[in-house]
Amino acid sequence: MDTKIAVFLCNCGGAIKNIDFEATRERISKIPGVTSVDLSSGLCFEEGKREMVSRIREEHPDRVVVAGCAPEFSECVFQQVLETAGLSGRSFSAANIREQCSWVHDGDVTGKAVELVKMAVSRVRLLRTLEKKELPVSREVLVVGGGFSAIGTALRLSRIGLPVTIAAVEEVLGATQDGVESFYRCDIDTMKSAVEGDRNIEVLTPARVTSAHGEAGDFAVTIEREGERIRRKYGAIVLATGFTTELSPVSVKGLPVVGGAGSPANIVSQEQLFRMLDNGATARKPETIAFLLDSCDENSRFPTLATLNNAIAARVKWGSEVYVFCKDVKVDSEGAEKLYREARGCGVVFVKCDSAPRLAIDDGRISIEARDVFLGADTIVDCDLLVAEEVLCPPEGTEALADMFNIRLDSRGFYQDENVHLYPVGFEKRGVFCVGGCRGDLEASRMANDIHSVAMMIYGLLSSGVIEAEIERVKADTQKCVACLTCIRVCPHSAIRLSRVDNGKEIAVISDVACDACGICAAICPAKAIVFEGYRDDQVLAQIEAIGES
Amino acid sequence: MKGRVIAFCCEHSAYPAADLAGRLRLHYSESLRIIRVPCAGRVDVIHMLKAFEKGARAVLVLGCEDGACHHITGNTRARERVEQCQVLLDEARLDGRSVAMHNISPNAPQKFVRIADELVNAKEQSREAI
Amino acid sequence: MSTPFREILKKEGFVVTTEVGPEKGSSVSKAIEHIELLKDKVHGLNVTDNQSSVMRYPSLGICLLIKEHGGEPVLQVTCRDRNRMAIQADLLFAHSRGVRNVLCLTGDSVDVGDHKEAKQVFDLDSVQLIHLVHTLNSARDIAGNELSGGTDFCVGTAASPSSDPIEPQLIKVEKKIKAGVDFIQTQAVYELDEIKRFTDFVRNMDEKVRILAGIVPIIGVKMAAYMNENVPGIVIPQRIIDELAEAPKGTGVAKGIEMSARMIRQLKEERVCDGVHIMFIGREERVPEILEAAGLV
Amino acid sequence: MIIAERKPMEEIEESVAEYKKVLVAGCGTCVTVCWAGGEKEVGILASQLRLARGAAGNEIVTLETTVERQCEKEMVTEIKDKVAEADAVLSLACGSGVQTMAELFDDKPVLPAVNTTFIGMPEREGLWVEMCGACGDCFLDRTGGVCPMVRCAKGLLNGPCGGTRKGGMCEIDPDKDCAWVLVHRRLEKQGRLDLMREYVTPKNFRAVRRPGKVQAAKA
Amino acid sequence: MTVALNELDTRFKYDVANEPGGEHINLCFACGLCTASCPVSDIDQRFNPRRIIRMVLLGMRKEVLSSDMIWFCIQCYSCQAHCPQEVDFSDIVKALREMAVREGYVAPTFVASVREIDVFCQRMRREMVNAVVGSRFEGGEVEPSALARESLSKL
Repeated sequence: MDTKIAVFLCNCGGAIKNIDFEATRERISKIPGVTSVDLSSGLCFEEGKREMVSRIREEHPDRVVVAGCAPEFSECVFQQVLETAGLSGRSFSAANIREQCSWVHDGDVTGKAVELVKMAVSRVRLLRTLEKKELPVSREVLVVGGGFSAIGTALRLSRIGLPVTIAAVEEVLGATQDGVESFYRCDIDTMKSAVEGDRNIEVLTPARVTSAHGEAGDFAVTIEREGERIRRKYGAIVLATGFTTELSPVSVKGLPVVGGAGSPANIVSQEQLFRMLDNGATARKPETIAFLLDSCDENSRFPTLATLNNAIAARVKWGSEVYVFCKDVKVDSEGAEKLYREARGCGVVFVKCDSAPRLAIDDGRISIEARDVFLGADTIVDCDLLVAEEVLCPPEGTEALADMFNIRLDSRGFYQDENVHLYPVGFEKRGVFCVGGCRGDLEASRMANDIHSVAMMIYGLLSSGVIEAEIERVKADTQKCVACLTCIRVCPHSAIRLSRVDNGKEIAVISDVACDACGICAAICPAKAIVFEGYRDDQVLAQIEAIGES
Repeated sequence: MKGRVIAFCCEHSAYPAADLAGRLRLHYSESLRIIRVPCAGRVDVIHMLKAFEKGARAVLVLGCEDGACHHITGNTRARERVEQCQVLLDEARLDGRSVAMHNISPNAPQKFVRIADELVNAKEQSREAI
Repeated sequence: MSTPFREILKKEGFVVTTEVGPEKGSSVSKAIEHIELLKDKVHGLNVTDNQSSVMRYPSLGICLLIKEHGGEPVLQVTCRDRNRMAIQADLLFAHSRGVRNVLCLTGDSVDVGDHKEAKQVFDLDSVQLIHLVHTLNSARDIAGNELSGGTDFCVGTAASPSSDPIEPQLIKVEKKIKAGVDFIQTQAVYELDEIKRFTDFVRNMDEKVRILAGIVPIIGVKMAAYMNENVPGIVIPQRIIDELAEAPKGTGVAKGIEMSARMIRQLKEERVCDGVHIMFIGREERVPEILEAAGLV
Repeated sequence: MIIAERKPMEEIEESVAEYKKVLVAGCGTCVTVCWAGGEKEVGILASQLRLARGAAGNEIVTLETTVERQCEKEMVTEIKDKVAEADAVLSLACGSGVQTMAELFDDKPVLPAVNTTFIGMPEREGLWVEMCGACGDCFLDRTGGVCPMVRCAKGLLNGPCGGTRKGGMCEIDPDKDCAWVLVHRRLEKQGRLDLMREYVTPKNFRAVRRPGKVQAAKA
Repeated sequence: MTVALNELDTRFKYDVANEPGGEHINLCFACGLCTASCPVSDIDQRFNPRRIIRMVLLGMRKEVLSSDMIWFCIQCYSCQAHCPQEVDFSDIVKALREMAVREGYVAPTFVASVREIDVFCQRMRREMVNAVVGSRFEGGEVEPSALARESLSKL
């Protein structure tokens, strides 16, 4: 039985002026398979849609083409119309005769419009409908990490009703922030006790994720804790492994490595200085303190905050003279501008230098030489205490987790590639998210934002307990697939795996959930085994064939 | 379809850019035919070759900007395929320059029009030269 | 008539050899010049075998010329161009004409030479080649057949003491020594320590094996950079490059000769190794200057 | 797996220059996996031929097919009707497949469209490296599972040549590992370095005397 | 020349901050709008408000208070109007001048002289503008030095 195709032509309320719709209708109606051509001047209006439904019910077409505006606006509208009229939304194709024809050309473009409709007709003729299914998912979420962002995420997810497991490599939660909460500007104790009282949250420490596979809604994860192997199913994974800092290896004359073995005790990290200031455990208050900032790492949002806080505290508590050597003071973090003003107000001197300061150590005394660009002269200062520049680094194990979950790292080795389409907390692998310090230079307020957006995205994914998916939209032909692994290697969403099918043959199986329908696999398959419904080779080629037929 | 220029447009970038060109009433050659694809990475070498077999004057593959591909590697794969296709055309003693890959963002209608016009004009000139 | 090389190796003295490179063509006049110039100044003359995979006049041919002119030839044999049958036949012929010294080498890949499309043979490798020479010495071929007359070759081989990593190289040297070699010529070396370490390694295995350090004079900063970059197994230290850089323009060759001679003196005086093998490719006529400067004549 | 590469277009075109109707036949096994002769490549070659010949005003008709294994007579027989229809067959299979076709259809020219290069494995997507030289005398047990016959540029059996580059790379290609450095690393890791110290006698080239033949034990 | 910060008077900035008008000196973040908007800087680049503040913040007490520069300010308050941090440079200059007198860097009578010059300059300006204002619709050529000689004779 031949496919019956109904074509609806719409002039968009008269916005399409340079197409002769009568002539178009006449030429379209001659295309084999086209059983009806209707003219409308407002198909997307309520009346137009009603009319369309009734025409489809009268004519019983198998497929529908709408020629009018860009599918960006109309596609979902008309797919709904089709479904109301009892057809599948997949029986539809649009001919964009407005944005890509009428509006970009002068004069009569009826000929081109007819061609565009023909292209749409030839594609729609070959469309197959797909079955939609609701796949059950696990509502449990695994949060990897044991710091502020991990605990915060777990609490937030638990509050919206999702059961959470926290797996952290540390002995106890919050170990990194313990005792230095105000340095990290978080109230870890309160959060920890909230976790303890939350029956929705299970804490596994010290625990390491050792393997993971599967896809959104259905990840199989193995966690190792003290020799014990725990295997669980999770619906979503949140990576919240934080960052570590390294003292930057500034070249210092007569000093092996700053922060390394043998480096003087009067070179300290931000956290060390914070502790000194906090517990007052210093025999003699340093008269002069120098801070180094952003001379080798531009990503210094967090170190800038630490510097400002510590500099103010040192001025206020110890009355030390404080110099901060930096290229720029980066104040785009929450509250940083205010802190910077406060620091200046209390007498901290910021020395803006255009090249990295030169350091020398003589008899335990540290001198810093730098060019002050505003003074236009070199300055030299001897200090009792030097706070070394800190560079943020991804913690150990970051790469292993990235491999496990098939996600990419950015150029500095943190989670989250610099791709705008991934949103700040998502990945190319659906169902895996990251929050907080593990995606780079973040401070507390931004971590809080992350936590909220991740919770929202996971809620959207898992809360209903099912994920709706079209079945086999992209599929490898059992007979043709030679299991060459090419598609598995190229899939950016790691949606393909090798699997034994009914006849015992191992072939590429594409997950309906993880697949994001890009078609890279279909284009590269050397056996032409992968079929991508809607963009099958024959569907693409049919459109090419239809071009210029008239 | 003698003389048509076929543009495979990624629905995340070039296709909306083309729509925006329409909304801004920017004009380009009438010979351009747009085929919507979910990602430039879907475009296969055979699609380009068949277009030439059908008489296309030129083929464009338009994908997302570098580093901003909706499918991470789709645009770079598309570029590799276009380069492969250029070699195949040259081998067949046709002009490999008739197929080109460009990166474009969805909010760059002017760039879309410029790319389309440049290719159409270049091909027109080379036809005259022959 | 010069003393057989094997006898020289057995004595206590400092052994000196150098090279004669066959020309690319049927003319042998230049080779004869070099033979005449060098034959009485050194203990042995190595003749390269299609060196750097560039097809030339055969090594065996020049070896016979050296014999004719009263010199002591060392026949270089590589595994690249001949299978086991051809190599054995050549060796029998060489022996019948009085050639008594064989240097067993792997040979460069054809990829670096002037016949890049040729089939490279490598039917044997250098360790197997050493075994083969000993088999012939015992009047059998390597298929086990008895020969109507055996050979009596003195066997040498080469090694690269500056290779990185060195362990696989040393394992191969070990295999070569086990197979039986009388002497080892090294790739060009510039650090005494390196030669020392290598000599110790070899002497630990077999103290009878004599070690001839490879000497290649460096005549310019550019040459040094090129060799460091492109010649595997050679490391020219920065101090040599610095010294060359300070030499006035046009005195590069003289400087190279001076530095090589200094090195040879040190090697000899400090008894680091048993001798040297001087490779001054393309400047054979200036080898006597090195010998003179090193006090070897 | 057998690795092949497509021949240059010029060579292919010349071989089919006198034919009007050509069957382009792919093979669904090794050459599909190494992107040289599967259904996708068949389509590309056929299209390219049509374009080239069309531009030259000498139209060619192409038939396209892909056989599961061109080296199996039974499987090749299935396409006999298509072969009959064509003036010549352009086979994208390895040399073995081409010869099987040629033997079965001995009245038709069967022309190779790929160069069969080696037996190898994919190092990563789209890159294959040689692993085995089919010498008929495997001694991988003594080399830590690294074959110096093909992975060493000179096929040396007793250790590296003197040309190993810094860091253990091959003398003739700084991008390739020196096979003997790999052997050393592997054996060292397994504590079996003594194996490398053992003398390996000259290769027995009689193990595969051309043409090679393997007779399975009678079942 | 390298400025050794330890040898400077780090109290200086607090002393200035304690003077009336100098209270906000520490807030300067060296954006340079003061210098960019200063009419004196325009004709003599050695006069650089940002640099003067910088010197105070680093503790260069002697250099600042003995400097000729603090006397070049004409108190036009342009810097003060532009400053995004309300550092109030014109008022700081007043404070610095007070300190210079108090600490003996200048004679108290010198301040009166500068004040006299300021007043005289304003009168001079008035005379000169007066001389040309009649021709303001024609907009003819003006030769300021000749005009000054003329105005001076009137004063």
